[in-house]
Amino acid sequence: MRLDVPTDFGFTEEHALLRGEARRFLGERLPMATLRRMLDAGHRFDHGLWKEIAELGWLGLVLPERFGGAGLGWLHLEILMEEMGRRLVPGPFLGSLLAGIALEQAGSESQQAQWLPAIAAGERVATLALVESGGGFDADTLTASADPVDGGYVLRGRKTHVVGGADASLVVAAFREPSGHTALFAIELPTSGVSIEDEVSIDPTRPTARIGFDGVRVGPEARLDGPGGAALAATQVRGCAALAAEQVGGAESVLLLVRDYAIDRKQFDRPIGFFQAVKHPIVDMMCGVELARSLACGAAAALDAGSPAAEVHARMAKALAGDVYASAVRKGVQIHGGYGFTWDCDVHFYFRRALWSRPMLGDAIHHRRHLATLLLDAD
Amino acid sequence: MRLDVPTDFGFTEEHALLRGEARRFLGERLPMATLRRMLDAGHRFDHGLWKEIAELGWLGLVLPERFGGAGLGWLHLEILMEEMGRRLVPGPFLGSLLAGIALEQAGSESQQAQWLPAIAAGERVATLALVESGGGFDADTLTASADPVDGGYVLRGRKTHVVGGADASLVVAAFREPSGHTALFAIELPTSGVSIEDEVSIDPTRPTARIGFDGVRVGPEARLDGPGGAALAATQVRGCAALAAEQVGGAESVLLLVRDYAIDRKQFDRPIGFFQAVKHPIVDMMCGVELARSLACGAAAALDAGSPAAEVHARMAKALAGDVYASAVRKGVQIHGGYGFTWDCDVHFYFRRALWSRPMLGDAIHHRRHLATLLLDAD
Amino acid sequence: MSRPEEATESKENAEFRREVRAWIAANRPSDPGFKLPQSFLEVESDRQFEFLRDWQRKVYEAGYLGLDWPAEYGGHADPHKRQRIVSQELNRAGAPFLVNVIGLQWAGPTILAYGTEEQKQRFLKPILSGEEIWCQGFSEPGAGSDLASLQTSATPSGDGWVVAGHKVWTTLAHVAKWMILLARTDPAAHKYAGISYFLFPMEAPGVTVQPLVKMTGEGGFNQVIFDAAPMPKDALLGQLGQGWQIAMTTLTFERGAAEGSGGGSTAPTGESVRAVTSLARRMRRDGRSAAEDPVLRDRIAQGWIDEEALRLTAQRARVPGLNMDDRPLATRLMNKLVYSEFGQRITELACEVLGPDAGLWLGDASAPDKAEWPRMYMNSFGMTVGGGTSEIQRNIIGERVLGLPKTK
Amino acid sequence: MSRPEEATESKENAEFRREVRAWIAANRPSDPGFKLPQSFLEVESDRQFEFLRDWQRKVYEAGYLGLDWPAEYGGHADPHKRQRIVSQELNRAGAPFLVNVIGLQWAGPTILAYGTEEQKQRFLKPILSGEEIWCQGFSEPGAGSDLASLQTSATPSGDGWVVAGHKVWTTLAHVAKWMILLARTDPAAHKYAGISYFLFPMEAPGVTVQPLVKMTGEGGFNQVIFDAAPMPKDALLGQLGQGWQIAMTTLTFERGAAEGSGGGSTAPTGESVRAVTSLARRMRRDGRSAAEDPVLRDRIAQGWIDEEALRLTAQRARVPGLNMDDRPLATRLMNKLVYSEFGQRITELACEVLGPDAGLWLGDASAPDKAEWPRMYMNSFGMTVGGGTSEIQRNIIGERVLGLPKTK
Repeated sequence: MRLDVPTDFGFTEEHALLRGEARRFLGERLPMATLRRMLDAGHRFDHGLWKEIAELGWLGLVLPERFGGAGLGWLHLEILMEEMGRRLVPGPFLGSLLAGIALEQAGSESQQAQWLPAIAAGERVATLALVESGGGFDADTLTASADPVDGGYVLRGRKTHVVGGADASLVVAAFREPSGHTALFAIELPTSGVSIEDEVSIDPTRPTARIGFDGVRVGPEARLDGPGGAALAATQVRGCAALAAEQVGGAESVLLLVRDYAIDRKQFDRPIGFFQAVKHPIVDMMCGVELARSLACGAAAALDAGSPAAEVHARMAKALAGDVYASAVRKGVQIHGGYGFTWDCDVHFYFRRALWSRPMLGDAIHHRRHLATLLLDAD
Repeated sequence: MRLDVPTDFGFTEEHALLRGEARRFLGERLPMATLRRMLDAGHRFDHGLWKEIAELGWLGLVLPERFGGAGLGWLHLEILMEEMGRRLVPGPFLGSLLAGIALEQAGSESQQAQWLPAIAAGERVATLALVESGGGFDADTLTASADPVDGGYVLRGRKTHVVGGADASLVVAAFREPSGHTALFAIELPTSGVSIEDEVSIDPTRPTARIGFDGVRVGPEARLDGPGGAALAATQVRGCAALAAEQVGGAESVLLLVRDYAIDRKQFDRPIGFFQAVKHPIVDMMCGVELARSLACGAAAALDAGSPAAEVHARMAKALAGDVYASAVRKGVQIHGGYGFTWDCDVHFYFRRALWSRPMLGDAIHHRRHLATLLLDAD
Repeated sequence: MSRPEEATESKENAEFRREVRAWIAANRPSDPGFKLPQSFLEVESDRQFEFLRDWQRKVYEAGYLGLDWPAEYGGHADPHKRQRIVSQELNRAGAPFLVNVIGLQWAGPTILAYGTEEQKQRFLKPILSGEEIWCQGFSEPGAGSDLASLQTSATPSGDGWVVAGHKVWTTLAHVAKWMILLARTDPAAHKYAGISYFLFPMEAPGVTVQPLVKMTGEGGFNQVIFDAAPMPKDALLGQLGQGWQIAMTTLTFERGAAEGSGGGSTAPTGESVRAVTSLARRMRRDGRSAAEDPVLRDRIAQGWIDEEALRLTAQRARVPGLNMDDRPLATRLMNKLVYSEFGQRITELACEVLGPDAGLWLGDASAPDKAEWPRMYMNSFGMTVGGGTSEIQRNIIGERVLGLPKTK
Repeated sequence: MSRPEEATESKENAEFRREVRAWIAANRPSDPGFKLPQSFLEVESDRQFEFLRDWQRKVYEAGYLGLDWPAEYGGHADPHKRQRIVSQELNRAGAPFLVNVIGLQWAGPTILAYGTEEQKQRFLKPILSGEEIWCQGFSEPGAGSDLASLQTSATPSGDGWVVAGHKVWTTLAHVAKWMILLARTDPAAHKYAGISYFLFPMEAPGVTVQPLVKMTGEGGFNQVIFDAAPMPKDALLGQLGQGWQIAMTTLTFERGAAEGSGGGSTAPTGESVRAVTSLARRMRRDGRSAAEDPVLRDRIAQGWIDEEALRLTAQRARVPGLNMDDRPLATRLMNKLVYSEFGQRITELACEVLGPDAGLWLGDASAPDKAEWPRMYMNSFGMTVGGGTSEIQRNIIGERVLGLPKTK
């Protein structure tokens, strides 16, 4: 396997523009006070924000232009996810993103034409139901089933941790067919036999749901055309790259919060950042953030270059970014001391996001296991 | 499994006396300058020191009194090994200790009577050949073989990392019999067909050798009477407890060296121990030493109490003490800075011992694997 | 994996342990049907509080609290081992905790050490029975790690004192009748010398208790604002200006060097790893039991090692001959640091064992173990921050135990 | 696992890379039959030194050194990328290192930045060719991390200077013709302001070079004692009293922020993990290949992640738009810290992969990879200590990159 990433990561002026735009918009639209107000109000889904994000073209950022997307690349997405991660943008964005990718990977031209434009426009909230309770992230651990009946299918199984599941009007999910192969289905909601139950997510900015398929009958057009296993794997690679970028952004925010606190807060007549027990962990945090960012950019650039190394870089990025974020929030609370332990201190929102996103799409142990296979069992 | 350790660890005034005696003797006999002179002279084995140690009764400390031993317990040995580890006592002590334990575990009354008194008296240097190149520490990975021929046996195989192998006149080693079971043999040296080759040990205070058995014919009396697999396992449990104590002692010495340096050495017009980047790692080192010491004492006390939990505590002690020692020498060199990187600084002798002893009798990964089996697969 | 001490303890103690165990089994309260706090840091509601106080009273009345306190103050003057047996059995049974923790572990032992006969007579028994709850007024917004920079003042006024200032992280203040209070009595004196130690009546006028919300979203601790709040002359504990010295003693109790805590042990008992083991057997990961994942196994085994090492270190601390001559306090002073960081590691590990289900929070019907693990992980920072952060602990150990130069 | 850059680099660069690779394959020296040093920190014997110097000369004469240095000083004024290609290919081929490292990476770039025209004409070309070896006289017995407290003095004398003092850890001093020397020229001035930077001739009288033995038992670095050693007036680099500022520039080169290093890259190339992987396949543990042990696999995979993250970070440092606006230097300044600590972790991991064979030392006939792994692990401390310890690196990054308050 070649670990080739273009020398300049394919970075252009266009990428810089997107970063500037995202940072400006989110900085104005979602300062922490606004986010706190939204959460205090208990709103799971902010229609206004969703509409604005759609208008910015973010919901279709990497979707083809012919289906209403912006047709931009993965490094664009990396940058956007970093910025969104920094601001803990609330809502079902991640679900919509993954569903769009899965549809593009597995859907026929007509299936894509049917769904993608509405997703890109934000008219339809879509999501990808990936996790099964007690299951794994690899297709071979799937237990949900799709059985052919009368020219259509009967779907059975339970999915959990479905981002924005309760707000979605389209869910893409994987099922095992009698042949043993995996197939992806796109199911409009509500549909008879599909039960949706809100979960209490540790991360209030990322509401999730359990979805039950209790003998759901769907027509043949619901089954996405392409090979489901490969499409699911490709979606996960892209999802890992995107989620890793979001984790990097979150860790970056924690780093800045901690840095500022270490400069402002005085104890023993000095800013606490004077003390190496505070200073050095912050430096290690910064190094971790920068290293994980490099892998996230590498994964994105490899995807843009169509390199088969993208899988390696995406797994590396997700593994490292997850651990870096977890470590950043741990230090983040600790260095803030008693204040860090309160709801008033912003760190705990990142803490929750870090805890939520670490296992999603596979944790570091999972990805290192796969990486070890590629490294040690190949050649 | 009961993790029972007597409340007071069985500690008595006698233990305190042994510690005092060992500390005094080694402090006078083996200050670092003396050790350096011995190593500079290139002597692998110091007969004078060996004789003195024998006279102190240390070579038969845990051997039965009826065979010339002191008949003391495992907590005594814990204390002695700590003190010896602190001073990096050079020579084949560990080999002699393990051989004596193995003989006591597996030998018949007459076999013990034949060998143990000479071992306890220091008249015969004995050793245990445990490691096979590329093998493991469990009996089921043994490849050396013992085949019955003409009422005796033919031994074949290669053992490495045999402590004091080149100075030994008796080697105890494990072989697999045609039945698949493990048997221990005691072989006098030199013996035809046994080749002994000095190794270059990373730890000059602990010379080792490779021993080859190339069709060695031995009589039936060389085969130890008891079940070899069980005796080997019991020997390893006791060896782990003892080696862990030695590691604790070594780590303690490094801690004291580093502590003193942090107080003496000035930079930026202050003792470097003022800086938390120096102070806090030393504190963590101390905590590690104390925790590992507790497990080593626990293992010894459990052995003294005849508790089946001794295996758990011995594995825990060896795993933690090995990692603590490795971490102590790593920090030890680093905190000593440029000086720590020189031969002049004493830390590197401990570094070598730590590197040597970490894998011996199983490293932390090995023992944690066994512990996980006891913890997760039982009940 | 089973109970440690029993096999080797004296017949008498073993008998006592059996008695205690039987009593707990017969008397422990049944599930109240509402969420209970995980520790004394998060008692939010009256019903939680009353439930817990009832339980403490019941334990006390059965004769199982204050075993090592003098009989004249409501204790039993028994050998300390017996109190440890009770604590162990309470922990192992998963019985509710004893809510008056600050009274039992810090205020009580401090009053025993420094109080006048009147103070001991007045305060100790209601601590044991739970009748009078205590809180601790040490930290302030500007005085956390640098506790000695505290600004709350106690000014002589008439026959007593008047208190003005602002304390934070005052656990249980909303239900407490008394506070151990550090206040500056001599603004002109050296930072440390100007501080005195008081037993402050929370019912005094001019006291406002405001709840703070923790990172978990739960309540349980507070800030307390003193606006010319009066206290009587005999509120002073020890000598005027001796406050810092007494506080260091209290913090030593808190930091794990305490014997004579009246009840409520914080020593590890092996229960954490046991619980994570049970969790791993129930969770699945990549299509098999999480308990079969070799990397998780390795880390759970490390947790087992760590927890047992802590347990044996606490045990060894009581055998002088097995402690280092030149640092006899090491095994005691390190307990708070090592145990709180272990607690953080093991609850974070539990979250990793949970996999995606670590993302389910309190109140989710399907959350394994009712989402107690991520909650415990968050609450673990109360331990690595409260009572002196881990960073301050490392300073203290480095300076007091190892003789390294002072950082401040 | 294969070569990174090639697939996407320009046709011209790819062609150049092929050319370099072919040249190395055809010209690299064969095994000299004696032990070679692992790095420039441990050149002990004359034959080692001559062997390595011959190799550098050969590389230079082939036109593969100084590609990014100006042509008038012996360089080629090529785009820097080409020098990186050469460095990468040399590393990957496992070719001997370029022995004049201090000249190529520190003295040379510093002279390029601060030297007079005469100094550039005089010194740069012999650095590239290896004709004149350089060493570095910064640290002293009492001035390590606190470099600015150095006491070696340079006193005006006649038309030049006289040097008195004591330098330590002077790698290559025993073969060096020149030293970059920090000496105090104004004892009355502020600690930092009193230091000047010199290009000192090692052949001067009054200079004693004494070898120091490293923890591995090998030589390669030295202490240098100056007893009224004279140097000419034009030995001064930059301005009088500007020494500290120039030294910080040199240390920035050393700390990995350097471009324009003339040759000899220290950036990670993926070779370490590749070598550990190969080792794991050869070693056995508990009856199976070490490469099958799930815990070792997990840790080797982590090493792969770390090394690739470092490689991509070095690559990203050259794309301004992908660096943080508010800390553009972060990705450069962190390299020395992260890379040296990674090197320590990965060589320690290799020792764990070795199992008991980690106990075999240089010269043992059966030691896997001739005991290079434990040797590399020991030598890794030269990197975490030399050129500013990791602790000092963290101060520098915290203060210069993140704006945290100064510790000193």
